[in-house]
Amino acid sequence: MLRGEAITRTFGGITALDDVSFSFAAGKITGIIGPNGAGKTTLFNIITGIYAPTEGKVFLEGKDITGLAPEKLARMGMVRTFQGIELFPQMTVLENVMVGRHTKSKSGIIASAFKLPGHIREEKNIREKALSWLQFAGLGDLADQEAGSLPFGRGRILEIARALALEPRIIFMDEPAAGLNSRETRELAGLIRKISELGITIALVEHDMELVMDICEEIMVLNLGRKLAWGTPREIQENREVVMAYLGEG
Amino acid sequence: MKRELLKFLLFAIVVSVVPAFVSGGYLLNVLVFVGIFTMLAVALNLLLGFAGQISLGQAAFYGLGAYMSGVLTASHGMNPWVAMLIGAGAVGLLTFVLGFPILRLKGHSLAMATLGLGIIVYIFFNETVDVTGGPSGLSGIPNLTVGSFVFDSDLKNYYLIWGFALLAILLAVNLTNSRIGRALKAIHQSEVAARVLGVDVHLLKVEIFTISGVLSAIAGSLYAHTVMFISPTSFGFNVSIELLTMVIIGGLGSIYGSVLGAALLTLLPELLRTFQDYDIIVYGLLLILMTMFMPGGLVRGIPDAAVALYGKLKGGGADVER
Amino acid sequence: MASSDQILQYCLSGLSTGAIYALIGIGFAIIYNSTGIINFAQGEFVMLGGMLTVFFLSVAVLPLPAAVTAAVLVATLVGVIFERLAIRPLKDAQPITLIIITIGGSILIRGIVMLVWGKDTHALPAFSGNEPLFVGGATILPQHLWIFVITVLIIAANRLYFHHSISGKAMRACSYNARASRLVGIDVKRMVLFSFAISAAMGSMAGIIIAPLTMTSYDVGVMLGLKGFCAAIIGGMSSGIGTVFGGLIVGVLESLGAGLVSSGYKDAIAFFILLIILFLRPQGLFRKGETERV
Amino acid sequence: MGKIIFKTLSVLCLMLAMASVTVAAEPIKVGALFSVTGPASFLGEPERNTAVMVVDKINKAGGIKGRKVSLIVYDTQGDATKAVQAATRLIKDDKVVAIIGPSTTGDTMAVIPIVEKEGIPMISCAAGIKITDPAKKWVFKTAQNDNLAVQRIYEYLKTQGIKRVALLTVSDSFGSSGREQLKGLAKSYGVDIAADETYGPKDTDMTAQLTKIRGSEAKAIICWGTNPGPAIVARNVKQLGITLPLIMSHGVSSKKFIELAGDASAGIIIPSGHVIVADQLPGSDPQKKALMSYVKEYQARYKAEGDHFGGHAWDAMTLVKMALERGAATPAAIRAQLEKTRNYNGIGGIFNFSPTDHAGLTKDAFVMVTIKNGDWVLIKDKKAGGKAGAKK
Repeated sequence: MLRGEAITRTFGGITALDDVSFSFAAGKITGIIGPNGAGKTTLFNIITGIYAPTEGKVFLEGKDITGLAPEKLARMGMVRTFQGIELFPQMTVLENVMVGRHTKSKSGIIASAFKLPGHIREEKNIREKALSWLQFAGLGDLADQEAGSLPFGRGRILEIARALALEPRIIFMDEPAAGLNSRETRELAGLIRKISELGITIALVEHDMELVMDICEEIMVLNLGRKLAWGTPREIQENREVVMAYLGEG
Repeated sequence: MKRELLKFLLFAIVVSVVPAFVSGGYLLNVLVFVGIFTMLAVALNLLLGFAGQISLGQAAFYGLGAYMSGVLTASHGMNPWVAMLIGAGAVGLLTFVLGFPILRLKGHSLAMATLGLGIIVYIFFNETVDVTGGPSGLSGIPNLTVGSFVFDSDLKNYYLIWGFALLAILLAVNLTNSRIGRALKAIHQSEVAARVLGVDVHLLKVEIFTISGVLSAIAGSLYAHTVMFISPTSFGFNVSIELLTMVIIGGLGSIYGSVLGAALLTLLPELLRTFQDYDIIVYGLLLILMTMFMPGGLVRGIPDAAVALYGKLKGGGADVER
Repeated sequence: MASSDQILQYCLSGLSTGAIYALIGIGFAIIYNSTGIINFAQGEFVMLGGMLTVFFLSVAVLPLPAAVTAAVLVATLVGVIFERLAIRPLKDAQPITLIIITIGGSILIRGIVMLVWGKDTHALPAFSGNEPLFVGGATILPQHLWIFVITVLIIAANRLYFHHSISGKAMRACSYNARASRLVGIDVKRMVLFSFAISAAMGSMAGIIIAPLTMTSYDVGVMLGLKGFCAAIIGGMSSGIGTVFGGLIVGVLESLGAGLVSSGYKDAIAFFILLIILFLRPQGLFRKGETERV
Repeated sequence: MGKIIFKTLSVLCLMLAMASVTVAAEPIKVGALFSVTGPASFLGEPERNTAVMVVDKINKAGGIKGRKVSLIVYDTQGDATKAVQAATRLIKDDKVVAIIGPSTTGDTMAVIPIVEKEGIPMISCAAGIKITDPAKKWVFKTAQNDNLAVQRIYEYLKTQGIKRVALLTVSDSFGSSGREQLKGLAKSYGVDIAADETYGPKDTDMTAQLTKIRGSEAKAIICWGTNPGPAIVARNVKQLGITLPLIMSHGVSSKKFIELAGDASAGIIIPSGHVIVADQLPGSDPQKKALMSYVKEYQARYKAEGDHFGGHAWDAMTLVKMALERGAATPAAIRAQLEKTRNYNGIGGIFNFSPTDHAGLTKDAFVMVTIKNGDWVLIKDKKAGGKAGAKK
């Protein structure tokens, strides 16, 4: 599904990622873990087009997507969420999700300004679809609230719902459980499974080991910019190097 | 959606009955200009209030529209409507082409680039004396006509210009409540999230810059045919700042706020009759105080203030009772 | 065709106006680097310098050095007051808001000066006479020497301050990372205030040393401010040598443009260059580009 | 939005209603449009001051035929848009019988369609030749046409035997109008323009243009602008050691220019209205009386020098006053009376209006003056002009 080949990225003189290769299987939940500074977020940023890699290539279903801008990737069915959540705070919850339908609609400025018939139909469709995704994520009753007023945990879910509205083939989540309490984390786990059941490939960076071990089918471990290990949760838990890396950090 | 339409219809009705109460005086003339500035402020608001992109060179597009119309009709005898179309088209093309490099810039660089563009265009108005008449202006611009009907009085021009202004408002309102409008607001609030969701941020910025330019150019054409004379000073840097003030005072992102801002600033000499020589200071103060204390503009600021005041009064009353 | 004497004269004229643009540009850069604000009122400090000196010379009848000192002090005070009243209350405002506030401030300062001292243009006597000096086949005035010397001095003092004094270093730290600076105990607010004070002082000094050549009136600040801004942008908003070169480049190109191409389009040339630089090298001529995309 | 309009409206209606009640002994309303602020305030401010001064004097003397004159002044800020609004207001709301001003050619051209349509006489204080050429029914002007000043300069150059000149004009409406006339009339006076340079109104250094001029074949420099540009030009000329005669326009005919240019002003020659050399005129000069009283009154009231530009407003207001005194009361009658004005000895010159000439002046409105010992000195006559060429 998504493949990375020998990805290297340097900032100034510092090598944040060094020759990392990987392959995320379609329909699976893959976790990326590693101590702080391992290069997880950098890797995410490279895959999702925020940075270009210094060296290496990224392929989405065999297509070279290296260095493509995020908006192009979105059209190819790739979407992500952010560690510090990036909502549109002055728009309603529903409107936030409606923006997620951007790639699935096409009325231009002229059609929108003159309210051409096709546009009206499309708007209706956008609204309905957005609402159904909100309900899917369990936020249906908050549709008309301003997004900026949501509690942090709800905001997190909203960001995921917004990403889902794109009907992506693969979704990247950057530390989705950060800042959530244990009840919210459980709900999140449920939601992620539900998403996976739709056949959407999921990749997530996460520090919450319990969550990762619980929901992920495959795990990649990064340390100091290099790939340390790859395997099922069980394999990773038994990997001595991984344990060493974490202990060394702690 | 329905509410928006109702609001618009109500506003349109108010606009169309106003002349009945004004009866041909100076105020009607001022209201004609309020219409022109409304178009300009709405145009800037689409760019600044929704997409969050500043432009300190709006007067250039306004002026280009006016000069295209003026030169083509006064010097080349072209039909005014055709000239208006050509003007709008030319400005559209210019803003579209220039938009690509300009809107790659952000913040202060963007402000400076648009400002520089405005100054360059202004210098061209002044220097191409053979075409534009230079600093002493271009006269002999005809009124607009439809068949044998000539828009030659304030009343006729009022309906003509407000017709255009209402159309501009309607289109802007439609736009802001659409897929495009949401994407614009998204750009403003989190550009990176908008991009990740597939919004082609750069292209959209360029498109809205173009729309803003075309709208301004049409306002310029209308100005030229109403006043029948144009000179560069009407399209200088200070006009761009005036437009900025209108949008800020009315409220960033509020279309009707822009109408209010345009009306207030055009009527300002009226409202501040005693301030004659002081109006430059009043401008400066308004800009500072509004951005500091009413960042949402009057349209949002006044209700907020009213609510706060009401709360205080209520709170105060409760205190007395206790 | 232009002779070499003519070219020399164009360059000399350009360098002297360019030095002023550089001074104003550095004022922009200092504030920008410590606060991220583009202070559109910077040109008004330049105007204040000239107008206040005229005031202290003619109304208060001070001798020139005292008048200059007083003018710089008052202009600096205005800068400080402006920061206190209009900038500090807005924490974490958007760049657009700050741009608008400083535009408002510039209009306000200009308006007040117009009301207090009228719309007349005023001349300031040259610091040391008006007898032209010959440089090859070209001429300059003693005042030009003053401009060069004072510009160099100010820039040197600036460098000394930013690199060798505690508060200067603290200000630089703020420009790199305000939050981190706050964590190590730097009073960021005070540094912002400092930056306004310093750039107001520099701007007013620029206004004073050119006033004998260019005269001064309530509205001289607008164009000078914009040109100084060009200088800073070309110099990549550096508060050092980059902006100095930026200023000199704008000055010389303008002068050459007026002499060799067309005097009417002189300003258009300056802004055209600015646009080209913004399009091709938005980070300025003297700064390495960043590769990040978002 | 609607509310505000209605409020303004109701206030306005009330005012109108009150106004119509007090019809009796109503003052004569004269409107004035001056660019009191903005880039052309150097014109508008002295003009407004002068007009106010003249009206006060009229009223102190008991008004015209027992009716006071009320002057309503609006600031156009040198912006055509504001000029149009202000003119509409004067005509439609204030119902003035005549308008004096605007100050600039641009403002005047913007306002002309309105006064022509509404039929209100207007006496512009701007110099642009196209204001009255061709003559428009309702539009007059008191500022001397730029071409008259240019003719004076070219005649003067002829007496000096100079045939090649360099132009350095400011790129605003004053400078571009002068430039147009200088270029247009050059051929008929056999003058060759060797260099044609411009500078911006806010420019601070003109050495580049002057260096270019120095490299040209020009034998004299004609600089057309208003303060402070020409003062900088004068200083730059001195800095560059250029010895060519420097001729400027009436745009600098005030003491202020000498103050700004300092030593560099010595020997500069300009065509000027008579006002700056009023005291040097022979007693027989028909204009002397008006000139002296203008200068004295202005000095007494505003503690400043009454200049050339204020003079335009003096003439405009006085012309309106004379028309009123001759019994005109309606706009149409005032217009008719204005057109009949003969031999009015004003500040700007001796006015003779006719149906085809609404500018009314000849080139005698200008005299050539030069700067000596920090003051303006009359260059005696065309024939004697030679001895005044201080910088030959």
